Amino acid sequence: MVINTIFNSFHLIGPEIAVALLLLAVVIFDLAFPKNKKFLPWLTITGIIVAGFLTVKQYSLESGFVFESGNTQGLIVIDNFAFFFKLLILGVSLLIILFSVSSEELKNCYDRAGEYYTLITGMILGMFFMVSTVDLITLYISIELVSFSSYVLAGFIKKSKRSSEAGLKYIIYGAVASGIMLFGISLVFGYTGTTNFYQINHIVVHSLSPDFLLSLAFILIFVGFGYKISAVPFHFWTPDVYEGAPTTITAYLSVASKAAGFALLIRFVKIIFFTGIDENGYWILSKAFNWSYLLIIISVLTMTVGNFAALWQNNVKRMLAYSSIAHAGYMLAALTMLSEQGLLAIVVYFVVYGLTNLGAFYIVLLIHNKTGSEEIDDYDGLGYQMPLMGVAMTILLVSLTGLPPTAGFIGKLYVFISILDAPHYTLAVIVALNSVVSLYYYVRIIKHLYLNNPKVEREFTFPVTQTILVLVLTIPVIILGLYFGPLLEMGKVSLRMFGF
Amino acid sequence: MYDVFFYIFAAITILSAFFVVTTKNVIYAVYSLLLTFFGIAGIYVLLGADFIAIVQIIVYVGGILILMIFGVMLTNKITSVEIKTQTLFVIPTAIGVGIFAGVLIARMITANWRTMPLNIDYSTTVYSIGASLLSDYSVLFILLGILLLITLIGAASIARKED
Amino acid sequence: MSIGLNHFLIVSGILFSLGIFAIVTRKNAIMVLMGIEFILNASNINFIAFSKFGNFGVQGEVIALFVIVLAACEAAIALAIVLNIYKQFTTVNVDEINNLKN
Amino acid sequence: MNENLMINLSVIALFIPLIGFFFTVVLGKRIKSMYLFEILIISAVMIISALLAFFKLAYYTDAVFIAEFTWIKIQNLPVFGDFSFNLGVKLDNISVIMLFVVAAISTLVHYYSIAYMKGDKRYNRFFAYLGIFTFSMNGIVLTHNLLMMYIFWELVGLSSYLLIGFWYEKKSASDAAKKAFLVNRIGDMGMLAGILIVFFTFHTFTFDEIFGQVASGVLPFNSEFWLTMMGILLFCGAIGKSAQFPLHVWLPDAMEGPTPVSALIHAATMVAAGVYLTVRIFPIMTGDALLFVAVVGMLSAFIPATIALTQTDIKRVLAYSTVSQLGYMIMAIGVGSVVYGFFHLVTHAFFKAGLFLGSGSVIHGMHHEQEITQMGGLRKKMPVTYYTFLIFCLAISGVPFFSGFLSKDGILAATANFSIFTGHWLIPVAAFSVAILTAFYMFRLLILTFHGTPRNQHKYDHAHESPKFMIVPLVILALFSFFFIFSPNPISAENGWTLSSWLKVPNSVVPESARYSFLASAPADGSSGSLYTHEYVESSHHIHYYVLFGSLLLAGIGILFAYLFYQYRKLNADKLTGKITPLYTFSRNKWYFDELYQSTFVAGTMRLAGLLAWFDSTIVDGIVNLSASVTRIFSRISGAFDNYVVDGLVNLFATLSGMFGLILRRFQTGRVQVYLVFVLFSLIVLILTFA
Repeated sequence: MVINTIFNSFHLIGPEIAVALLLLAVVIFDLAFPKNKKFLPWLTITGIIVAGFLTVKQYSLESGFVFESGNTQGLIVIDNFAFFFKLLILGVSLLIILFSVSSEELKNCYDRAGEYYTLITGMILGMFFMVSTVDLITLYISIELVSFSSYVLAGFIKKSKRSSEAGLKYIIYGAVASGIMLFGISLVFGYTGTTNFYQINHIVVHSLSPDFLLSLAFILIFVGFGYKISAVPFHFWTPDVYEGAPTTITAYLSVASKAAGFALLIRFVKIIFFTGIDENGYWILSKAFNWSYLLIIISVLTMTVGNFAALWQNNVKRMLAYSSIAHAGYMLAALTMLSEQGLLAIVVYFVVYGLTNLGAFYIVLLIHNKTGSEEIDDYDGLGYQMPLMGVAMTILLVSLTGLPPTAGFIGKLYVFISILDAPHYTLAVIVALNSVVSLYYYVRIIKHLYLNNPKVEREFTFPVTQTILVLVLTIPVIILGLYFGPLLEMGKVSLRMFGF
Repeated sequence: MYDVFFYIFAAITILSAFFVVTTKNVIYAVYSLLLTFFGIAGIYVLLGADFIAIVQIIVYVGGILILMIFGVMLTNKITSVEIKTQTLFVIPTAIGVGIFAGVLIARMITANWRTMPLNIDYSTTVYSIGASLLSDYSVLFILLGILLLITLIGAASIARKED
Repeated sequence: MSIGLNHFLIVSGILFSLGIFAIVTRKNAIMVLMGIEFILNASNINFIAFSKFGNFGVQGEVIALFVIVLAACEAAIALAIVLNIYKQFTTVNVDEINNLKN
Repeated sequence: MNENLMINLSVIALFIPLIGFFFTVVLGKRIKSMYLFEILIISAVMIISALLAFFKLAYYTDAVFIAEFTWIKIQNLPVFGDFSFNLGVKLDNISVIMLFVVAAISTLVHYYSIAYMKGDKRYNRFFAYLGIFTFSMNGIVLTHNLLMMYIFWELVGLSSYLLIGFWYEKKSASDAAKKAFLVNRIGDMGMLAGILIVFFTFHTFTFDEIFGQVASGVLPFNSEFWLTMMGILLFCGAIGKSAQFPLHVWLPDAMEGPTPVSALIHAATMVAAGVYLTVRIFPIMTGDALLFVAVVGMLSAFIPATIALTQTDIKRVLAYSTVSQLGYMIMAIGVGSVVYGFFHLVTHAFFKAGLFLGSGSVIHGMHHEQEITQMGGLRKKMPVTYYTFLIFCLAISGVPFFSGFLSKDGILAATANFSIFTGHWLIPVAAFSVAILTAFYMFRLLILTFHGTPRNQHKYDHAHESPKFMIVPLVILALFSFFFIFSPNPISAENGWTLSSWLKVPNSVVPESARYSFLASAPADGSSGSLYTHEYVESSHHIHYYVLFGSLLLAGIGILFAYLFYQYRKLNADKLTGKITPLYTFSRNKWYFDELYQSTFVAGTMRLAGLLAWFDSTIVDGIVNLSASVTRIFSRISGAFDNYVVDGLVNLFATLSGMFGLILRRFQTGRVQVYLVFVLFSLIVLILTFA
């Protein structure tokens, strides 16, 4: 009986199984053919494509619990919301692996390539569980799975002091944050007697006023989410780790892991506190905890701190780290509305932000390959020495600022629409002012690229593959800025969560 | 009798933990940590969680603690007589943590828990834990296996000597 | 006075706070790790105590088991990283490892 | 082949030239033979469009395939409300024929350019530009809405700018490119205004929806006058792009571009876009608007024809003849004969492209000599070029057995019929006289170039026949200039497949009071019935025979005179010139249009600017000075305010945000435990606030 339900669930976790098998395949391949490490990325890519195929096949499936049985009432679910984030994660992972192939930094660790790809696969697996979990303990384990892999990956370049330091800071910070979260989970467990979101929902729904203990527990749990999506005041690790980690991993953390964190946070808030939905698409949440208030404070803090701290950065990677904090703030501002419109904005924003941020990090990586530096002063005049990259970087930065005709504008437009729809003018003004501040430091890079005279005369040529990869990331940024209908349709479809 | 045991174990746990966080000598701290874990295992036994208590002893005392001792040994020059650690802003943290602990504990003990009269069945929980692991939590059980593999690979990758 | 849930919660609360205290005040990275173990153990006590007092079945113990495994993993990775840090910086004092800042 | 496949193929045909452009332009510098990629792409486009045309015309003659999707759809905008644009393609007979014509000529020109442009230092770039041109032209042809058409319209303008100015080192070329671009802008402004009226009135850009709304009585500003104005404004785009009077001045100058470009853009495709637009918007053109169109067409047919008589640059003659023939097409649409207008577009595309490519062959053979006064006798040196050129001349002059006769004859008949029904007799008179003029100047060109004795022996000696890559396209185009491509009957196309089944007259949807009397009202059930009234059809059959013989006669007279003047020298052209010197110089100087525009618009603008400058320097400055002294005190005060308060505030904000950033930076100490202290602190604050 129980066993049967388990076996019946296996076809529902095809993608997860594929990723797990891929992990084993990478390990075994690495052990069996230690000389052929150059095939590892392609093996991983193949696996990711297979997993992607299996994920796409799931699209038509009814949403539902997986491993529904006895006490636990199902640990993970299949629904469109998870489907969207799984595809996003797979796409980002694919690009990151392509980035890794062209990274000079990682060439120094070539003999450990097997471990590198294993750990990336581990992160994918963890994030898959993160985006589809409806159980507190699965949530904790999946976050830890992602974190453990990323701790090692952040400190992957052992010989580099920066990278090692990043690894240490990341693990101490991450372990504390997840420990605090676990304590929060234990309190929720004690209060409700279950770890399942839906069953917690049954209990929480009936609260008519904020419950002190639950609020305490949820704030403790929120520390874990805040750390994962690098929301202020839990963001402190972000700049240091982003600067120190290999650029590929920085890009990965800033998009995929953040996306998984957001997916988890959204699901957590929506499922646990959901009591109904009004005719305008606004969620009526349980009074047990005032999410709206907390999220507004956090989002305003996040975008402000991210943008203002970025003003002073001279290391482009660190600047992008702060800018990614600011972007998390914008997305939190959309979540603040606690509406379907806000959710749509987040989903759209993630696609846009993912593309743009990955592209920017990739160009930073390529420039680092050539010049060995990430300092903004070393970018002087590069726009003329590498015309295509210069133009691509400019487009990407314009998109990060959120100006038309780039995709970034569409992302921000939807954030604004969701905020104005509420309407919540103060927040809209704050978001707008923050965008203005962000313009300054993005334009600063463009200024260094084009207006400052180069210190050294040099010509850069890039292999065609790298050029194509840059174009693959840049052209959609323009296209999505002009034609975003499908993005929107996809976003709308992706909002459907199991149980709603 | 139960009360007495509880207080004994609680005292062992908290006092040794307190010693851990206050002593300057890392080696002392590690040995004191052993006592803490032992005390926690005792508390588990008092709660009727025999299997977890055993696991606590095996994993923590047998695994983590040994790891930590190795860590201490490998990261300090063995020749130095005392392996000491300095501390940072003790007083402000003590105040902060005091407030935090006060708030936390006050909230916890005044909360409306769904308690029932304690009626601990001291028969073994191994069977039911095993059954639960292989049915309800089977997917997590597998996931933990993968997690262990990743840990192994990751830790070895970072710690192993470069050629 | 008979022993109730609150007694266990007080123990776990104190343990949790001591853990945080250790994390913040100790310079030695390994001591910081010990603090993290305290936090995890505090949670474990909670899980098992709630499970027993609330009569939630065996669930709490299974979770505690998972947490112990995760704690072991965390310790292993953290110690590996600390060893590498020692190789690079010849110190394991967390506050001295601050090249990445501002 | 089914509907979906056809739509997909058309979209592929639209976008692969863009891919070709992209790769050729990016990799062209590195890979020498990158142009082959572009050739491959255009051949694929050619095959696809041929397939499309074949299946559409053979199997789905009466069907119209439309595929659209929503491009931008924003709902619940707090300010704008709902908002949506559709993009789409429309495959009807007109668009597939046009697509085929564009692709066919484009392909031939590509092949031709392989030889013609050989040795150019931007060889690959040239092909890349041809690629983007094909893309934008296909866009115009396939689109089903005005907005997209406008976008591609501008893209065509851009690519034509790039191609005319391809040899931008030559000042004349870059000037011509600029002129073309600017003159086109004037027309496009009108078109944009028309499009804005359309969107404002109908809230859509899609042709069929606009037609449907007009048919159901929705008019701009509720007046027929504005419907007329809307039509005329939209038609302004066509005036610019099709080089119609009075904006025709850019086309002859555009001959500074490479000759294949002239053949592709300035003869066959881009300039035909204006005609295509006029055909598309025909259903909403009121009688007044159509009359405007007809008059513009008449003027553009007549004036350039007279100019072409006296030009001596081989390409300029052809350029003016192009404007004149485009005028014919526009005039045909204006008099209500859409079918013949479009038919002439198709036939003209082939033979005029042939003429240009032939002239290119001559120029190539003569080592870049364009003056016909330096030519002569080339028949023996370049036989293939000569015979194909002869065929094209016969076709454009309207000699039976050639395609030009079929379409021109129809246009002449339509103008004559039009004058019977409306009394505008000047239009057929102009049309018939242009027919003589055309035959005359084309044969003048032919004779001066190929017949007689060489006038420049040195150049003649070095002349040679062009390579195969240039000859083969000529032969193919010559083949397309024969009647049997379009109709089995050499002297009337009426019952041929082109007119009897492929080309259908669209129904006019404007209110009955506002259209030509001979345009019948549409059947109530909305089915496509006959456009014309019974009397009109009757009369057109009747008049056709007269016109047939008339046009034959006129072409004959033109050709005869050309021979008398230039071949047999029975009549002395120079003597005649002496007698009518004023007329000659008038024509020779292109009716002084450029000078006119220079002295009116350009000089007028300058003078206006000068006037404004004077006004500015004396009157305004005076007032300013006066008021300045009055307000000096105020300005002092406000300056102080500005300096200390406003600037201070701005600086304060800048400094503050900088300081704020600095303070935030201070938190990032690099010590992870300090971070954890902050986390703990904020955790306590959060707990105290929320729990």
